[in-house]
Amino acid sequence: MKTKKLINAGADAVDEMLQGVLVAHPRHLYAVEDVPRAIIARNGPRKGKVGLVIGGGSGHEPTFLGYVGKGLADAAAIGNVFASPPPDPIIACAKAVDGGAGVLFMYGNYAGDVMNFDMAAEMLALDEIEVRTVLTTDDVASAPADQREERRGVAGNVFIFKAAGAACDLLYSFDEVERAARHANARTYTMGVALAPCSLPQTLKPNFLIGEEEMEIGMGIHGEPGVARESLKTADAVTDELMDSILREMKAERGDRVAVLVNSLGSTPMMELYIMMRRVKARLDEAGLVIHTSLVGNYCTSLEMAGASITVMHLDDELQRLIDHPCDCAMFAR
Amino acid sequence: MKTKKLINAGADAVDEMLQGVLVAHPRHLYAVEDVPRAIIARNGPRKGKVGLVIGGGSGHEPTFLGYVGKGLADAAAIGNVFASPPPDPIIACAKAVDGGAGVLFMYGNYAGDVMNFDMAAEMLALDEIEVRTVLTTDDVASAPADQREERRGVAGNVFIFKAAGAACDLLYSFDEVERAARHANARTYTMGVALAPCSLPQTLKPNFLIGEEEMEIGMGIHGEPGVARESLKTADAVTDELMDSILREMKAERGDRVAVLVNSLGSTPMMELYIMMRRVKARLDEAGLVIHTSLVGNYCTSLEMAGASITVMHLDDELQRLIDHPCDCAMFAR
Amino acid sequence: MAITTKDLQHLFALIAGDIAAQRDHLCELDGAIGDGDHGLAMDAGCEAAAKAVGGLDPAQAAPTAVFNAAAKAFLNAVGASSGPLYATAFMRAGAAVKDKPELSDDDFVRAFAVMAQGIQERGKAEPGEKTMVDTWKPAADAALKVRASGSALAECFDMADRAARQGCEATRDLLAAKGRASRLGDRVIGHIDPGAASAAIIIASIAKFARHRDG
Amino acid sequence: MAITTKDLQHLFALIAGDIAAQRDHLCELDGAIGDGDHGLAMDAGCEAAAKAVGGLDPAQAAPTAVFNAAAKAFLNAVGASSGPLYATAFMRAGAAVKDKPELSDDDFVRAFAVMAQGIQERGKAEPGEKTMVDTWKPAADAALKVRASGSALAECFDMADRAARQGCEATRDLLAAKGRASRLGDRVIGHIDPGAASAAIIIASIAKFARHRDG
Ligand SMILES: Nc1ncnc2c1ncn2[C@@H]1O[C@H](COP(=O)(O)OP(=O)(O)O)[C@@H](O)[C@H]1O
Ligand SMILES: Nc1ncnc2c1ncn2[C@@H]1O[C@H](COP(=O)(O)OP(=O)(O)O)[C@@H](O)[C@H]1O
Ligand SMILES: [Mg+2]
Ligand SMILES: [Mg+2]
Ligand SMILES: [Mg+2]
Ligand SMILES: [Mg+2]
Repeated sequence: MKTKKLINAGADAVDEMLQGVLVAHPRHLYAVEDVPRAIIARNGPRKGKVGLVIGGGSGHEPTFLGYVGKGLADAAAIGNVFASPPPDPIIACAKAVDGGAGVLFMYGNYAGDVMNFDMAAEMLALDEIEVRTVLTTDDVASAPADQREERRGVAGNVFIFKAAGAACDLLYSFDEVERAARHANARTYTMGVALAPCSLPQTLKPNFLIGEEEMEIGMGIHGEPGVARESLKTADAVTDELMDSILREMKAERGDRVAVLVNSLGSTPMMELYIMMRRVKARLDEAGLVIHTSLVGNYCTSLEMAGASITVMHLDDELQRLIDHPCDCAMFAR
Repeated sequence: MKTKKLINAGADAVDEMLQGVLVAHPRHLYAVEDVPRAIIARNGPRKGKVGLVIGGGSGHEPTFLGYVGKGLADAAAIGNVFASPPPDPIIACAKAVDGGAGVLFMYGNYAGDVMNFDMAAEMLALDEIEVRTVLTTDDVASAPADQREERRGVAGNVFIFKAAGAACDLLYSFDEVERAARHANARTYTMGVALAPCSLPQTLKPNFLIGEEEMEIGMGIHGEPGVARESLKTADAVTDELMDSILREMKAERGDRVAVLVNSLGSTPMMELYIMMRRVKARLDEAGLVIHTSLVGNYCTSLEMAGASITVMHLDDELQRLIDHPCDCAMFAR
Repeated sequence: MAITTKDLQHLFALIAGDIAAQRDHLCELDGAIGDGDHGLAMDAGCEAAAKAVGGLDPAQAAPTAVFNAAAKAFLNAVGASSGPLYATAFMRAGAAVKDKPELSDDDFVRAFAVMAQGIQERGKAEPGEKTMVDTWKPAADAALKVRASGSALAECFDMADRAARQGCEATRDLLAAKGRASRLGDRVIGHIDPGAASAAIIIASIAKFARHRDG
Repeated sequence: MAITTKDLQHLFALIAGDIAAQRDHLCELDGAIGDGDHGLAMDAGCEAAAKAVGGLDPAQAAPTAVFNAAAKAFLNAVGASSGPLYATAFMRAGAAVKDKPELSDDDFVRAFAVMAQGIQERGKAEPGEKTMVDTWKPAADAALKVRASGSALAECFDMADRAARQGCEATRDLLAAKGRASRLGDRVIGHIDPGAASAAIIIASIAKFARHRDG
């Protein structure tokens, strides 16, 4: 049985999507000439500002291209579905946003992305464009706490990119941008649960199998297996399980502020996300933590996968300022 | 086989969702005391302004409660999943937003909603609150053009509410608000296609059956059957079929401007919506029509139904101004 | 033997039980030509009505209060199409038996008939438009007619039940002119209207109630 | 008989065909412990490489140009993990045969060996970490060793093929230390690494190519 999708040829899906994005958001986005996978913010890059290039595989929309815009990322390099972009569009992005103050690469920590972005950085060095890299590693499920740098980057990207983009927009120095970006990443924690798979446009076949009554805790946003397969529980019990892991690591003190993201992996509707949000709030109340801002919806998806993730960013004064900083992206404005 | 959902008891889903909405968006929304299904904008209602009350069944999020806020609707009355709210929360909404200039009810044209909102209006008349009603009827598939007033209201709600809410915010008189709302509705056209059903939280069973290679053209946003069941086609062919119906009715002239919404019914991901958007643009170009603004994403859903709808609002100077008017809602800001 | 508040409490409990048993079946019928929730609406409404009615003190509450409590509870639990239709039905029944401490058989048949009328007026539907009116109207007509000929309550509602079932069954061949199904043209042919089906269940419950009383 | 640009064009076409035939199988392997796209990546990459290489004029393009064209095309078509790994492999091969108008058997074996080395360096992976290195490294070692003992090309790659298949099969019992699978702990035990499997297909294609030339 094939998954039904509103696509043309599966192999054309990513390029046709990008064409649709550009015609829908001409005031926000354009593509580098002859490099259709390099998507640039019309009003973001400018002289003296650190340029922020994000990127990764397609299929996570609105991540990554939805976060390109004034006050957030300056460009996104777009790969095939669930596949890192190759160096060429990354290089084109970096050149388009370079304002002479350095270019920061930020992306989720996956072997493929690291290799491609590193190759791009090596080639940019030949052109004397200084590139630094901050990997996002917010997925609590993907490695123990003492191997934080081994973790995957998932929905926490939204807050981490947002903080770094604000630092760039505020004309922080390259050193300061990098520090703020690492700081944002270090204080961001995500745990997810998947209920049903998605299908790649080229295969139209579910990318993993899961039982009718099962859920997968800690599943990756490309359907990579998680930490445990359990039988499906109530929304409150699932939320507790995710929040337990997050709170255990976060080590916040009563009175601390947080930013919260309850994110759909694709087909889980807002009704379910808000039911989870209600429980997140109860758990945060119990821990004496204050929600400064919250996002609920489709922010970092895996095509039509069913499931949700919870992200908590442990704010301090600086992160709060950066998260509150205005941004104006095609798919995200504050 | 049961659909997996992140819920607690199915019967509690709507109320728990609303609790989650309120804790996520305390700066935007509150519920009338003791009437949890009456959701009010913190900064919307004010003296001398026509109050705009929208509403309908749950399961369409961010419709309706996501469009409550300054510059858009003042309140939403929320029903059970796919069921009109009863008169009580409608009455509570009207009382909360009444600024002495009249209260406008706007909602999709469904028998249940009409009966409940009419009952509410009758009871409000006893309290000398003047209520008028403008039904949305944008679903081209649901009745022939000469029975426009019989049609259902679907995703076009977003633009129609937006225009009416802007008229209220601009302190149009009651007559003028009503006129603008009818005008907005009359120039808005939606056609949708469904690929897979959703399941109500209380039953967890698919609410309709559809073949593995089939699609349903013109399906309603509650899963009501549409105008034709066909075999699934490419995104371009489907988009053409929807756009043909819309363009045929719209009778626009070359150079006219439009607002476009490519909307997911729930689980259809942004990748597919943007692939459709690309074709929408090609068809509008062909017809010489100019996209003034476009929205692509989850705007009026049917839980996790798979499929999409296309809405085109045929702008004139007034509608363009109203659509461009700023708004600040929990789930929608311009 | 007059019908008391206590009897009406039993009646509402009986209806709630019978509807609950058919909840999924009613959802299936609604899934075919509507939005699949009619069983949920009727179940929630009848349960809320039975609960509200059951909470009344029979020593204090007259039949009119029973019907009014049922109306309010049903409406607030449901909304949807069925909410205003049944709430109006119950309110009309309440108005028809105002000031009566208990109901004669005539009173009861009249209350039944005004329920049908209330539904018809609220929904502005005529028989033949594939709605619950196709069940309620012939049932009410039958009850009134049989009662006018002097028959006992059980017989009145036996005939009402029969007419209801026929009316319901006949919706299968009708085009729909009201409600969600009205947009479907001839795709509704072959499907019973869900509201007509739940109405037939309720009327069957009333017939059971009447039989039990007379028997 | 030396290996010409034309021969290499045939080789890349052969590889692309063999990988295409296993596309879905490779996706399935990746679905178990990765993100399910390895077949798509390898198919797209090998097809792009074969097409770019096939477009070269054999009269103008030396073997180094073949490998460089393959590297570029593979990388840009794929990205992912496989893109940089195979692009680096092909670039190293291109560098190793720089200035040669055609390749001797020694040249070819050396090119093969530096491909394996390039993959290892780009991925910073050691054998035993459940990656394609577990296929490439033993295969390259075998080819070099057999060639040093003076055997013909066909025999070198027969042994390389055998070592590749063994290396690939052995990933089944390994924990993963690199790539997506490295986060899964012992849930990867029992599953072959998809990159190791595609590497074994490519090396089998090369063995076929060598057999065909010598035979
Ligand atoms: N105008 C009307 N008059 C009488 N009955 C109606 C009318 N509109 C709908 N109905 C009845 O309501 C039933 C559907 O009820 P329900 O499923 O509870 O509400 P909804 O349509 O809001 O989901 C229909 O089957 C029909 O019998
Ligand atoms: N650091 C690495 N060194 C060598 N091989 C690697 C490394 N990381 C991943 N691989 C190989 O890449 C394969 C996955 O490739 P592919 O599915 O195309 O990319 P992605 O993981 O980006 O989806 C793995 O099976 C493994 O063999
Ligand atoms: Mg991948
Ligand atoms: Mg309904
Ligand atoms: Mg219904
Ligand atoms: Mg992969």
